[in-house]
Amino acid sequence: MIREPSALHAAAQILRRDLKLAFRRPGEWLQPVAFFLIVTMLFPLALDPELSRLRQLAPGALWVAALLASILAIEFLFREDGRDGTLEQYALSGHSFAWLLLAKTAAHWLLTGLPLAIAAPLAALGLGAPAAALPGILAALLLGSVSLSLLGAIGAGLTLGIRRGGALLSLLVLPLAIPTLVFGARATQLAIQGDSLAGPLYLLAALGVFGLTLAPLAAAAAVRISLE
Amino acid sequence: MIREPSALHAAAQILRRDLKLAFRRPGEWLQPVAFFLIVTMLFPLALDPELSRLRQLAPGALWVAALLASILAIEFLFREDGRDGTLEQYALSGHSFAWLLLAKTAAHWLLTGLPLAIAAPLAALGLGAPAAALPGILAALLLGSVSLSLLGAIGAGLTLGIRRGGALLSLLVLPLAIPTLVFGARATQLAIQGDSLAGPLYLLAALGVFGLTLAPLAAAAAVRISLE
Amino acid sequence: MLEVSGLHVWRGERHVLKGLSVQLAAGQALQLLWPNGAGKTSLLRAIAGLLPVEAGQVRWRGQDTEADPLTFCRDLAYLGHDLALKGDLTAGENLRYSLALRGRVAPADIDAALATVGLTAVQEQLVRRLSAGQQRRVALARLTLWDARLWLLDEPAANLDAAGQALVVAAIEAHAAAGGVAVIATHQPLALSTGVSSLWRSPGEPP
Amino acid sequence: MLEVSGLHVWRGERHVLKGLSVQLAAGQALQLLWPNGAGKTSLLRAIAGLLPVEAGQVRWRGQDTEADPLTFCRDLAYLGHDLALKGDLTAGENLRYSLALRGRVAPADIDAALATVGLTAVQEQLVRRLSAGQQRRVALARLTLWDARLWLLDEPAANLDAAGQALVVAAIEAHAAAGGVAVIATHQPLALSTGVSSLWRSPGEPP
Amino acid sequence: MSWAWFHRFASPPYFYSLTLRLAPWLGWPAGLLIVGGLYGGLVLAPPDYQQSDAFRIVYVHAPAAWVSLMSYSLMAFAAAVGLIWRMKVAHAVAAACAPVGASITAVCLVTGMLWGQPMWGTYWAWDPRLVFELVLLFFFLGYMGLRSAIDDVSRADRASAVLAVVGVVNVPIVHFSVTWWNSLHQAPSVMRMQEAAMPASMLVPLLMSFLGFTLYFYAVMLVRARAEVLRRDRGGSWVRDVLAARGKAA
Amino acid sequence: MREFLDMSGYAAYVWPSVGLTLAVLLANVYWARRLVRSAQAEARRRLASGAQS
Ligand code: HEM
Ligand SMILES: Nc1ncnc2c1ncn2[C@@H]1O[C@H](COP(=O)(O)OP(=O)(O)OP(=O)(O)O)[C@@H](O)[C@H]1O
Ligand SMILES: Nc1ncnc2c1ncn2[C@@H]1O[C@H](COP(=O)(O)OP(=O)(O)OP(=O)(O)O)[C@@H](O)[C@H]1O
Ligand SMILES: [Mg+2]
Ligand SMILES: [Mg+2]
Repeated sequence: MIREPSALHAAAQILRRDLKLAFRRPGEWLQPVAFFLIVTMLFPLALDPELSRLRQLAPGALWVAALLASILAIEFLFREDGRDGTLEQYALSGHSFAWLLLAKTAAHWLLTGLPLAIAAPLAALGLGAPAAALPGILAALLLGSVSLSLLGAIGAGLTLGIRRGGALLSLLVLPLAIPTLVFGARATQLAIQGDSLAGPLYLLAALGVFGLTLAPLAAAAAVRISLE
Repeated sequence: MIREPSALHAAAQILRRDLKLAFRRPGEWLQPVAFFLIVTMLFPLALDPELSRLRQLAPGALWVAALLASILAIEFLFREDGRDGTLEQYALSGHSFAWLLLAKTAAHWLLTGLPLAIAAPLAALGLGAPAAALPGILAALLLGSVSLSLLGAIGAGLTLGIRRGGALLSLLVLPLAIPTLVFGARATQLAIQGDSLAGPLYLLAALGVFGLTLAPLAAAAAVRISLE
Repeated sequence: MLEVSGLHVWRGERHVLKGLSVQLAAGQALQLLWPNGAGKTSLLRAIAGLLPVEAGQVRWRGQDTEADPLTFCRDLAYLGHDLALKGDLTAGENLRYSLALRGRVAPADIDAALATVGLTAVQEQLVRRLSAGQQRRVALARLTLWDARLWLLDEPAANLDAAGQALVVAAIEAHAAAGGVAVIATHQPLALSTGVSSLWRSPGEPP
Repeated sequence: MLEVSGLHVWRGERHVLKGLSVQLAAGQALQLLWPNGAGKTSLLRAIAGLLPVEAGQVRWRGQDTEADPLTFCRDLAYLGHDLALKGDLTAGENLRYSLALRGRVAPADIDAALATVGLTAVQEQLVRRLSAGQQRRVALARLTLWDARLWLLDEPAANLDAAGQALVVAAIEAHAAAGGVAVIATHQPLALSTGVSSLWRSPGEPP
Repeated sequence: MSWAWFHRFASPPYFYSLTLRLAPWLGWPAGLLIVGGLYGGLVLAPPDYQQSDAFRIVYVHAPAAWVSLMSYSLMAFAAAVGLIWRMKVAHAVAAACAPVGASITAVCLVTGMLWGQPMWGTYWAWDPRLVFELVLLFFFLGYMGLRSAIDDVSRADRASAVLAVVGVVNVPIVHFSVTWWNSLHQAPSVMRMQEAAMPASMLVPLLMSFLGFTLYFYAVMLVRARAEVLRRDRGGSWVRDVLAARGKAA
Repeated sequence: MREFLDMSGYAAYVWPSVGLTLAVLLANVYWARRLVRSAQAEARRRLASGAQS
């Protein structure tokens, strides 16, 4: 064995491994997207489906559904690796733990956040958004889903090893996610009205950058504690 | 040891055990309710908060939130017992497996469906429903949550032993739950408008009875398969 | 009492048990010492009815077990790799609730059983806070209280120290003396008296 | 090379390790034969840095391990009750990805290691479809490829048949011969040559 | 500069006896100030020219709002200290802040709602300040929920500390929400130092209330922290001493 | 006095606010003292059991 513990190489391998695992069960990474689409579909069902009203509703429905789908998915970010001892091995691998967890979070975003963002314009169309709004909606969800994944990583770390952590996880992450939700919905609304959405997009990007610097450290601290 | 394998006694013990487990961690059974309240809070946040519009939205938001909260919770119905071998022991206990699973489902409803139904009027108030509508909303959620728990039990059985079953579970259960959602939202709407809601309530009750006869058998078959 | 005849079991693509037959009379214990992956766990689960059987029969007291699984289950105690203990209940509570499925037990009996396996000191601890071997001992206590005629034990001595293994041996001896039957998967032969136990070293050569 | 001095560890309300000290030089293996619940797992995890230490020190090559955990970890291989194997990857893939964290390994080495532990036949199976002992063997193969100087092994022989236990013994002997250090929790003393190994029968009486 | 004071403060016996001595010195003045402030605000102060007597809610609402933000900040700070220096006493302080802070946050919300109905015509509006104050309550609840979900005290301490530190971003959001978004809610009026926005007969009781609530919070928090320190110590000899001392006194 | 209690029509808002606030303040004091007592009792129990073993 050749000793060459490069942090980049390690992260790349974690990414590849997680992607391979996800694709081995093809249905799996499609599930958050499907959940998202079904939930957005529930709204017109539960309400009187009138197009003009639907359109007003669209930003809220879209973002609530995206938030819920991503929280539902984030629960599995560390769970399995925690249970089977993989995280233990990561902690003992001689690399920065936060860095390895960031790689895991990136893989998770590629598998849930990205498909979600790609599916969102479709759902928006179904809720009566005009075609011109779709690029804006896509952009908002791309940026927003990054910070949702990162915030989610903190919550997933904290609730790792807690029985029925899922519900507690949502309790912890939802308050953190409210700014993302508010700005995201605002951006979507502006996009549907045909106005410029640069303002909320900048804010979403800022939240993402903030999360990128803070979340891995917090998640690493949290996971370490629950490994005891 | 006195041999006296009474089915009723066995079911009562399962119920007691599950309730004791839940109360040992006081926060735990409150979590679905908290989730429900937070999700209903998200809607006004993501939308322009105007009271008249909120009120139109209330039935949809309430039922979508209730549905999601109960699906989130149902995931844990069999999971742990499956993992630690308890379900195996139930299957080998010499009692009807479906009957024992029904007892587990009943405990689960007491711990999630009931608190949800009790919290719903509160959330409805926040969404601008008039006070006169609250008894009707409570009744609709009481009936609806029973069939949601039962349907959920089938889904939980099917997805037991599947990695990341949570998202798949929602895919399976959501379509099954659509009738409940539609009638429930309709009942809530009628209650808010001050009309008689007997019609949808009967339908909800019928769904519950249907579920009560069918779901335990289906769940038992599903769980047995995943025990192999 | 237990007759397995011509059993074929598949695990996925693998034909694991190929026409296995064995008979056990009351008071007998059979130790499966097959190598890793030979199918011990599969055999135990197939006898219990947890794995589907492709061909062959399992008979208990002369009855095909598939014909009336509920009655068969009342005579059966299966202890697998998973212990079916709740981490959030104490050892005593765990025993109480799981024994309740099979009848009534006096609390004094539970305490006595826990004392026998040496857990009196940690009786009030949540099971999740017990070490691997201590958890095994709780499962062992449950087994002795179960009052089942047929024991199917998958590596019952795993994680146990020398004293714990002696407890397992004593429990099986007592069970056999009371006319019970036991099938035990293990890698380290248990020191059972030769009248009681037979060893089966590989699925190819019957005991 | 490894010096543990005055170690105090608490598990919840329990003062499990009370001022434990032990020293191991290069080429030595220490077998912990403590009874159930005496704190073997706790000790191994505390040395690895996975459990917080209330008082005392762990030194490796003269350095306090808490001062520079990353460097210490590069020398460390920990094999716990949980094997850190992915059920949805094959044995080969599992080894490939987990070894990648520590450097590069040639695929041929992986195949050779799997052959040594007798898994060539099931190399292409998903790990989830392997029996308990086969999974242990995968973890054993990984251990030998890890190239770590300090091995911490928690019941490495569990679930393994006689041949498998011989593999564990051989691996530890080779590791010690190459100047490695090993601390092993076990209930069945492993047949290591006496020059290499010392037995520690209870936390009260040092080895 | 010496760190001796820091180490002394971090020692559980010292902290225990400190809280024992300090709590009454904070608690009794707090009680007097609160009673005095309320008397001044409810009885002596003239009615507001716009809001008439409804404005008197400010004497409970504004101090409660201030304490809610302060208690969270203190909790996060103590949690950070506990994480960084592995200081049990700091964790005990953080744990003691949460229930008191949460209840006071709830008071702020409820009094705000009771004030909102006469002033804005609605108990609740989805206004940034109100929403983020509610989020603050959720952070407190999440913090306590996380604590109660982990049964090992030391693990619960550290895990919940991470959450407390992460959640502290919410505090400035609540405080500045009125300035950042155009809000229904009143802009800062008391804390503005340039001009006295209200007559002294209104202002003095309000300031008494602020001070009283603050002292009250510290008093109750320190009493709780005393219990938390005791729970965290594993039968050190000082525990025997303080318990014996108490037994004699009782 | 009646005028004072009436709060020029806002009694339904002012008095519940004040009452609730005071109730919460007092309840906090009560809970805190109870916590201390239970912690002391637990510490005693622990010391006693530690002395035995
Ligand atoms: C549920 C409703 C309400 C909530 C959650 C709420 C929240 C808050 C918060 C968090 C503060 C402290 C801000 C800081 O120190 O940075 C505050 C202060 C204050 N609030 Fe409210 N409030 C509510 C309703 C109201 C209403 C209806 C009024 C009056 C019309 C009001 C008047 C005030 C005043 C005068 C202050 C003191 C401002 C200052 O000096 O900084 N609030 N409130
Ligand atoms: N999470 C925990 N919380 C509290 N106490 C624990 C916890 N885990 C273990 N203990 C206690 O600590 C002691 C040592 O446990 P440990 O797992 O280290 O023992 P062990 O020597 O590995 O035993 P075994 O041979 O059974 O695996 C036991 O008495 C156990 O009850
Ligand atoms: N779920 C499964 N799907 C496919 N094959 C499986 C499955 N489980 C086990 N097998 C295969 O069946 C064979 C027998 O497995 P079994 O678990 O019965 O062995 P065992 O004798 O209990 O081994 P061990 O001593 O390692 O526990 C093994 O070769 C294994 O690879
Ligand atoms: Mg096996
Ligand atoms: Mg152990």
